[in-house]
Amino acid sequence: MLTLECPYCHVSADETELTPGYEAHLNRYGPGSTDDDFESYMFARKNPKGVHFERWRHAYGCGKWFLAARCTATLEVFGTYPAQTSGPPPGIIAAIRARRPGWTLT
Amino acid sequence: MSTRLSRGGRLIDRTTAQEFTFNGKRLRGFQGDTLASALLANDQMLVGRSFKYHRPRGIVAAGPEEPNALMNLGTGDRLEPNQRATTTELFDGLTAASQNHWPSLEFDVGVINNYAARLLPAGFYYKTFIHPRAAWKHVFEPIIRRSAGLGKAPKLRDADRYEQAYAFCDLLVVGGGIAGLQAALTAGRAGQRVLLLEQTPHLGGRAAVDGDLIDGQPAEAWIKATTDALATLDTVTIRVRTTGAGVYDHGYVLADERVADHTPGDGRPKQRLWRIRAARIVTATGAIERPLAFAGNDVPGVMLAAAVRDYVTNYGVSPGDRTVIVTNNDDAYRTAIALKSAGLEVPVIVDARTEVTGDLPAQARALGIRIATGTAIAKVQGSRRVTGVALCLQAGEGAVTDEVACDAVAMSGGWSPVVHLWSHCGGKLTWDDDIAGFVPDPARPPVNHDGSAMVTVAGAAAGLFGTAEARASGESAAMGVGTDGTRLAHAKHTGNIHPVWVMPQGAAPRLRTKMWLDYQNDVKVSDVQLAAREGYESVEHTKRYTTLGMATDQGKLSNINGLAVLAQALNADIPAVGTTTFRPPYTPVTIGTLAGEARGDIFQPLRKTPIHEWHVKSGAYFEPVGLWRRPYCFPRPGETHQQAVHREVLNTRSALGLLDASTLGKIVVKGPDAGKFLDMLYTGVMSTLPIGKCRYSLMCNEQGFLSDDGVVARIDEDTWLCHTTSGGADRIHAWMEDWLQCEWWDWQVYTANVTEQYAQVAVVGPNARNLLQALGGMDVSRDTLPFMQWADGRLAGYPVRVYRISFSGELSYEIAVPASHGLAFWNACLEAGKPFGAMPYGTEALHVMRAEKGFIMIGDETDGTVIPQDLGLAWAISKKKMDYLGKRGQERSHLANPDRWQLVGFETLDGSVIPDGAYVLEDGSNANGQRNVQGRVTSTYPSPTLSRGIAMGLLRHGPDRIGEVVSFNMVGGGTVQARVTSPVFYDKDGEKQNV
Amino acid sequence: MSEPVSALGGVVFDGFVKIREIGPVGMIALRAKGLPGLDKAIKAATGTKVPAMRKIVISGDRACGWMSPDEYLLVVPYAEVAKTLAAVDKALKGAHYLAVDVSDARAVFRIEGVRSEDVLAKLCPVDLARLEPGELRRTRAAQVAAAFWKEHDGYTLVCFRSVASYVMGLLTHSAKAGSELSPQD
Amino acid sequence: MKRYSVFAIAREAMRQHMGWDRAWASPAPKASYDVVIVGAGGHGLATAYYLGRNFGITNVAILEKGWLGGGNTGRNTTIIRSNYLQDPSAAIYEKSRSLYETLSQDLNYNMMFSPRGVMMLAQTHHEVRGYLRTAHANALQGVTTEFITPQRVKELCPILNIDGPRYPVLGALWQARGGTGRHDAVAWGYARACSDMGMHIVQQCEVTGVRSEAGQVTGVETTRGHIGCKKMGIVVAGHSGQVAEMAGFRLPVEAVALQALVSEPIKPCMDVVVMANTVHGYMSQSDKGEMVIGGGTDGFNNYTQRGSFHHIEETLRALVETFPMISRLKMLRQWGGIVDMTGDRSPIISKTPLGGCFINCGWGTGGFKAIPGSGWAMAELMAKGEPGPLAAAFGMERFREGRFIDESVAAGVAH
Ligand SMILES: Cc1cc2nc3c(=O)[nH]c(=O)nc-3n(C[C@H](O)[C@H](O)[C@H](O)COP(=O)(O)OP(=O)(O)OC[C@H]3O[C@@H](n4cnc5c(N)ncnc54)[C@H](O)[C@@H]3O)c2cc1C
Ligand SMILES: NC(=O)c1ccc[n+]([C@@H]2O[C@H](COP(=O)([O-])OP(=O)(O)OC[C@H]3O[C@@H](n4cnc5c(N)ncnc54)[C@H](O)[C@@H]3O)[C@@H](O)[C@H]2O)c1
Ligand SMILES: Cc1cc2nc3c(=O)[nH]c(=O)nc-3n(C[C@H](O)[C@H](O)[C@H](O)COP(=O)(O)O)c2cc1C
Ligand SMILES: [Zn+2]
Repeated sequence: MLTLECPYCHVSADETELTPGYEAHLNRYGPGSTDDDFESYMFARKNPKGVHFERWRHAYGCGKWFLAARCTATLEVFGTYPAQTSGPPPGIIAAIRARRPGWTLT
Repeated sequence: MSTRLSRGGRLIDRTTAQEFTFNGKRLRGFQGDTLASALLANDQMLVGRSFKYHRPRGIVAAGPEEPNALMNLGTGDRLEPNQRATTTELFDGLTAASQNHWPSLEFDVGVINNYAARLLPAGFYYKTFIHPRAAWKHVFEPIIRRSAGLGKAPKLRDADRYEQAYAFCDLLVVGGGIAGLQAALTAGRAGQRVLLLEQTPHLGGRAAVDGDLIDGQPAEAWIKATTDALATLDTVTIRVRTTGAGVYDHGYVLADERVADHTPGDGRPKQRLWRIRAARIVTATGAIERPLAFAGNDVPGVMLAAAVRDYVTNYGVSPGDRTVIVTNNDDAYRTAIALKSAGLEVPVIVDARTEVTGDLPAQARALGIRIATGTAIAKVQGSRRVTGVALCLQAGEGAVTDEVACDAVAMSGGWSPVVHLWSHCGGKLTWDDDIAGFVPDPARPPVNHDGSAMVTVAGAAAGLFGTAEARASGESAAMGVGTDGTRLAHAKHTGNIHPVWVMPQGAAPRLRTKMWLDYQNDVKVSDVQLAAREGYESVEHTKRYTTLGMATDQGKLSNINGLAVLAQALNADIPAVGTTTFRPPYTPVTIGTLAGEARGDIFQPLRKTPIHEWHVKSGAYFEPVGLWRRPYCFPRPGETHQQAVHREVLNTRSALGLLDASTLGKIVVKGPDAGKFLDMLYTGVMSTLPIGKCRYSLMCNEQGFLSDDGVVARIDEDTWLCHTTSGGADRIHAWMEDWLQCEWWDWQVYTANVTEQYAQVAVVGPNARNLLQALGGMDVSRDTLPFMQWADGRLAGYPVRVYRISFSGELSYEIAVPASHGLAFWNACLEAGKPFGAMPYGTEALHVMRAEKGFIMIGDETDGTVIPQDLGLAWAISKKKMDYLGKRGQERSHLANPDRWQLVGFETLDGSVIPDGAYVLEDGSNANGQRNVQGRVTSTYPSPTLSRGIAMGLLRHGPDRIGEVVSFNMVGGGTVQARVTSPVFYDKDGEKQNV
Repeated sequence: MSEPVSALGGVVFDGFVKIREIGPVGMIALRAKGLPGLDKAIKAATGTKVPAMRKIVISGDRACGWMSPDEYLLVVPYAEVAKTLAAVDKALKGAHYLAVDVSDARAVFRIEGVRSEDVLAKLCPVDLARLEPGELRRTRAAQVAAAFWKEHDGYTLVCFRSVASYVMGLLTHSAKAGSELSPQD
Repeated sequence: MKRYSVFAIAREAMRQHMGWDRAWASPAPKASYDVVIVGAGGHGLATAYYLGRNFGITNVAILEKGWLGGGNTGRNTTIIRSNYLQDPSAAIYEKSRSLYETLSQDLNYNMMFSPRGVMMLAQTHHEVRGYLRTAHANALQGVTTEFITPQRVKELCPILNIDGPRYPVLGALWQARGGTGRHDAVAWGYARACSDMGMHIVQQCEVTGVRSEAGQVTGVETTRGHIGCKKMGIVVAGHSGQVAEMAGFRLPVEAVALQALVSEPIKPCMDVVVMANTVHGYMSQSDKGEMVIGGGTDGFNNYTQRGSFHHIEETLRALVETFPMISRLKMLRQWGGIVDMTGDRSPIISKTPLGGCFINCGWGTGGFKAIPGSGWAMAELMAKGEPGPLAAAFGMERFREGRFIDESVAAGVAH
């Protein structure tokens, strides 16, 4: 039963106040894109056992989508940040490295 | 015999007697008794039958670890099977009945399994009942199933109510013994918000019974002082009768509070489920005594040593007059001493250890109790209750050296720390030789959301069995510091245990088949050894092969002994074999409690339109649409639903129909980039829609599949109002926000879901305009308000927005009015509509009429695999646009394939109605021998207007095959012939809606 | 034209606390972010300042609540909604914002009595003891969305109109006499 | 190896059951095998079994990181049915179901296939239409199902509350030859048969890497050293993403937790399996008497075998409404498993970008019923290098082509 802090209203929200949205930082591939690119966008999901970046919506709260860095093996949360970012911010990466020395962003 | 002593019993109030019945017998106990202590007080030794062999079963324990004393508690709508007598507080009028026997507890035919026991070793059923094949289903399984289960299945709806509550704290302490109380006190004094849970009605745990001294003062006194001190701290909350049931990720803890179990029917909730978020958790859950594995250790009258003294000290009940103690550690001597001081006989203490030192044994000797060292029980005599024990050498194979008459046996194989809650969320264990048990490994705790240790363990739960250590560890745990038992050996109270896993050590097979590990599931030492021999070597295999530890006590008594026996059989050491997984709940939780308040009217939210109550009064037959309820039709007395639907359709087409369309989704989209945004969202172009006009359009998901449709109205320069399907409003609004927040966050667009702000009434039929004119206030003439336009104004004084749109093919207006006026407006329409034949209609009439017009319905024509192109809706897809959601998905080979099934109409040759879900047959069958098909029906109705069956469906190359006759399959066999037609059956040129 | 009616016509339940459905209450959803005229608009609408994150500022029969970084809830007398909307439009003319009347899309309840917290604690995953003064908390009440804030000797709770009778059912169940959350002794 | 029978038991009883053989051997791994199967769950073991039985390939190792059958095969609610909507699904699930009918005899191990009947309740008109569609499809697929009336539903399952009020039962899709089986026994029976054919089941042996030369698999790295192979089958369910990554490709799969629970055992009161998809819950009663209950999955990636508790609550709410009598039973134990969910919720039985490497995954919440059929099809794919008719539609290229096999269109949860 997760708790995640919403980076918009700073409520530390119960999992039941949130709706999950799977992998974060996807690039949308539209008309004209190659089959490979489209497949990677639609289906070929990152599914790591370890650090994972994912989308959540504070659906029963401020209604905002945000992103979380979470370990899928321990459910530790390294941090949450607004959805309007195209990649994990340095602060988050630092927080991850602090607890997962040697971890690198792939 | 077991009986009530003339004095003693710290928990009972002898001045308030309570009447109860057991198997119909009327018995008496006292306020403060448990059902178990009251039964023992009435010499009710035999309390049940075991699962597999139907062996006689007696009470073994005094707490939640009890495997035998399970009762059908209560009757009728308050019947509760498998209720544990040892944790059931006695109340006046309680009725209990024993389980799993026929015809009676004393005489149970099931016991033949016992005589056949040799033929029924662990896993015997995997090896037999194989032939003849049919016999399993028809003969063997029915027999096995009939003998399955323990308690009675309730028949009636539960009479009680339940509820749930959330709690938050800095520190959650589970367990109200010395360690727990100390932890709470320390944290409370440090100003932390503390919640302490105790499963029993009493604080203090074992100490009070064991009569320890706690820094100088008697346990009882220390407990009183401590609870008083806690009472003065307003940041500390203590909840008794509340079991910590499960520990989950991120400090989430479930607790089960028994509010009215002991006062049934007093109107309070029977139980309350606590959902707790704790920053940190201390488990001070104590330890559970282990049985010893000797032949006949399951005969009623054989009990845990600590339980025996619990009954004597807490309830003034003696399980026997002559009690033999059998042990491998000092702690059991407390029982001998307690019995002696209660004036009862202890013929002998059978101690497997060769030398016995320590002060408890010294005290026993001083009391003149005989101690037989290096000795074991060879066999317990008696079948329905203990009559004596045969002794032998622990080192030997069981040759009897002596026999002792007795009517009870108190056994102690040592103590197993209650590590369940530590383990639920991944806490790891280490083996502690000093106490011969698993203890939490502070180095490998369950982790919290921030990676820190979520749980700390204190007291006996950490293998720290002395009160001094209990307090010390409670104190440090409160500060989040775990005490590593294994590294504190010198100071540690171990009871000088010498591990004994089978008794006697060299017991012959004959004896091992009589040594019970799991009393309830009838798992014996020989079964575990068989599993090991057969290669079920993983402890998880052994568990599943023998069912060891799978009973309602979840192996609280049996697991450690069981895996020790397994380890010996594999000659591995115990830690290497490891434990099975600890799963919640710690003790079983009533399902009603977990369902909480959500039953009956508040089982789920039921969404109601402002007109809902009118529908109810008018006898509407409802259908669920998402969480909404919508009238399916309004049957009149004597009418079938279908007749009602026909009437509603014909009346609407010929005169005037009113539909409550309030559930339609309404989303306002506004901003400089709103047009551009809607162009991406819909397949059509919205940015060019003139102000005041409406346009029907489609939405697809990124796969390209059709997900919703609706009419969009342009309100002003930068505002649009999007209608969605009834089910779709929230989904589509979330979908819009998703794209705006996560993909196009630099676009200037705001959305608002105003679905519930308005009641929406569809006024449909030739008389629609007449009605609006009768209401008065707006010019709704053909020229001022032509088809696919909207206008704001007032009708009969109500502020309205009128959309001139049609989903039925008739002249029709959809009128949005503020919800707070919805019902009044609806009534006004009915009133003013009388002269025009106004009649309400439901969703089914709506469906029929749209089908007659060949309009698609999301969820009927679409099923998540259909694209607009399949439905002849290419016209609603803009060719000009570079991109829209789903466009790329639709470029994929399978979606672009010209052979896809496409929308057409079907008319049966005989006028009948094609069955729902029928497929269009094609010759031959595929490589898997399945009949080939080339299409299917998607909507099929008897058309009242055309008085014949009409249908829409998908057919390969359908539009090119108009006129062709195809056949549909029928489940019963046979086929229906139908001609392929245009999907538009009625008013093909759309004149009626344009008048 | 008829009088506007609230979702449940003002039902009342007396348990260990009192539950009342009130309204109709005027409510406007205002979506805007960092606009120059915003403070003026809100002042004009509710006579209050712009609330801080998760706060609601109350002045008499009007209030302004922070709903999200770009959304405010304007509470005004029901009859004043149209006027208020006009005022907002005037103040924010030309800017990018959205103001809509949602009065009829909501149901409003009062939970009154010393143990009001107990009722909310049964329905909402919220640490009520840590609720800040003047906090507007958006959350879940059992299976539906809700928002509440402390006011007088109790709480005001807002939910969607269509689920008003469900929420009344929840509140009634939770406020039943005898089910207070006080610990057993 | 000694055959199991009632006579064998009688004989053994005479000597305190001292003479039974091991059900399977625990050999140390050889340096290499013709075929390495990764994952000793039901699907991996069945694949190995049919490789031997149907194609005479027996130089096979099945590598298991934990204990055999300890994955989802050992933790599922054992519903067996084949009343699926789409042709490819119906074909493989029905093949599987029919293999289950005789599996106890084939394996000489009683896995207690119990065709007690599975009913899927229709509680909305939309669901009625969905199941009628399935019934028509099944009629053409050779799958025997029938849409039954509420009265019949009540006869078959008296403890069901068919009158709502919230969701009255409008009918049900009934498969009389669907049912349950003893999940552990399926794994154990296949393991015993594989071991009997001389195959090596190596437990406590985790695959940590995949070796290849020139785009062809040559072996695997394991916690017990390198093991060479000519062909490799990845059959690891929840961990498919991991092992695929080792083999150098990415799958359209997410690993999420799915939970189940059992009540305390009570006397038999329910002879059929009931699935109520509108409210999301399903229930059956095991031969031991406990109610076996399952519901929906979590919505986030998770490898912990622990789900979020609110799903348990949601499931139990639904079932108390559907079966009011369970309210006073108690939840005895709850647990979770890691299921592999694909883009269309249907499985993948496929060649992969790596030569000689094949994958079988994506059974998600519903693959126990598929174990024999999936093993059969996977064995054919691995033996011939090309999919047979059963596997043909389940290739992993279908996603980029948009050739979904979407079952959700008919029923909600697909166990
Ligand atoms: C709670 C629950 C309920 C379910 N209910 C049903 C139901 O009612 N009906 C139904 O049909 N299906 C059901 N399912 C689904 C079903 O259990 C699975 O689809 C099926 O068991 C998958 O079998 P498998 O052999 O593919 O996977 P598993 O049984 O999980 O086997 C995979 C094995 O691979 C091993 N492994 C993983 N990684 C490695 C590695 N690197 N090296 C070596 N070994 C590895 C694992 O340890 C595991 O033993 C349910 C699942 C769950 C979790
Ligand atoms: N000499 C020995 O061998 C030995 C062995 C074990 C215990 N002890 C005695 O145990 C005491 C140690 O004190 P302690 O506090 O650590 O243990 P304790 O057994 O005295 O107290 C544990 C308390 O936790 C409660 N509890 C257990 N599980 C719970 C749950 N899931 N939810 C709620 N409550 C739960 C129990 O009802 C009990 O009241 C000392 O008195 C010591 O003498 C001695
Ligand atoms: C069909 C089925 C029936 C079960 N019945 C019981 C049971 O009667 N008692 C029990 O303790 N566990 C029972 N379990 C749960 C298992 O003990 C175990 O929790 C599950 O297999 C998951 O394994 P794990 O908990 O070791 O991870 C059952 C599991 C299944 C799949
Ligand atoms: Zn938020």
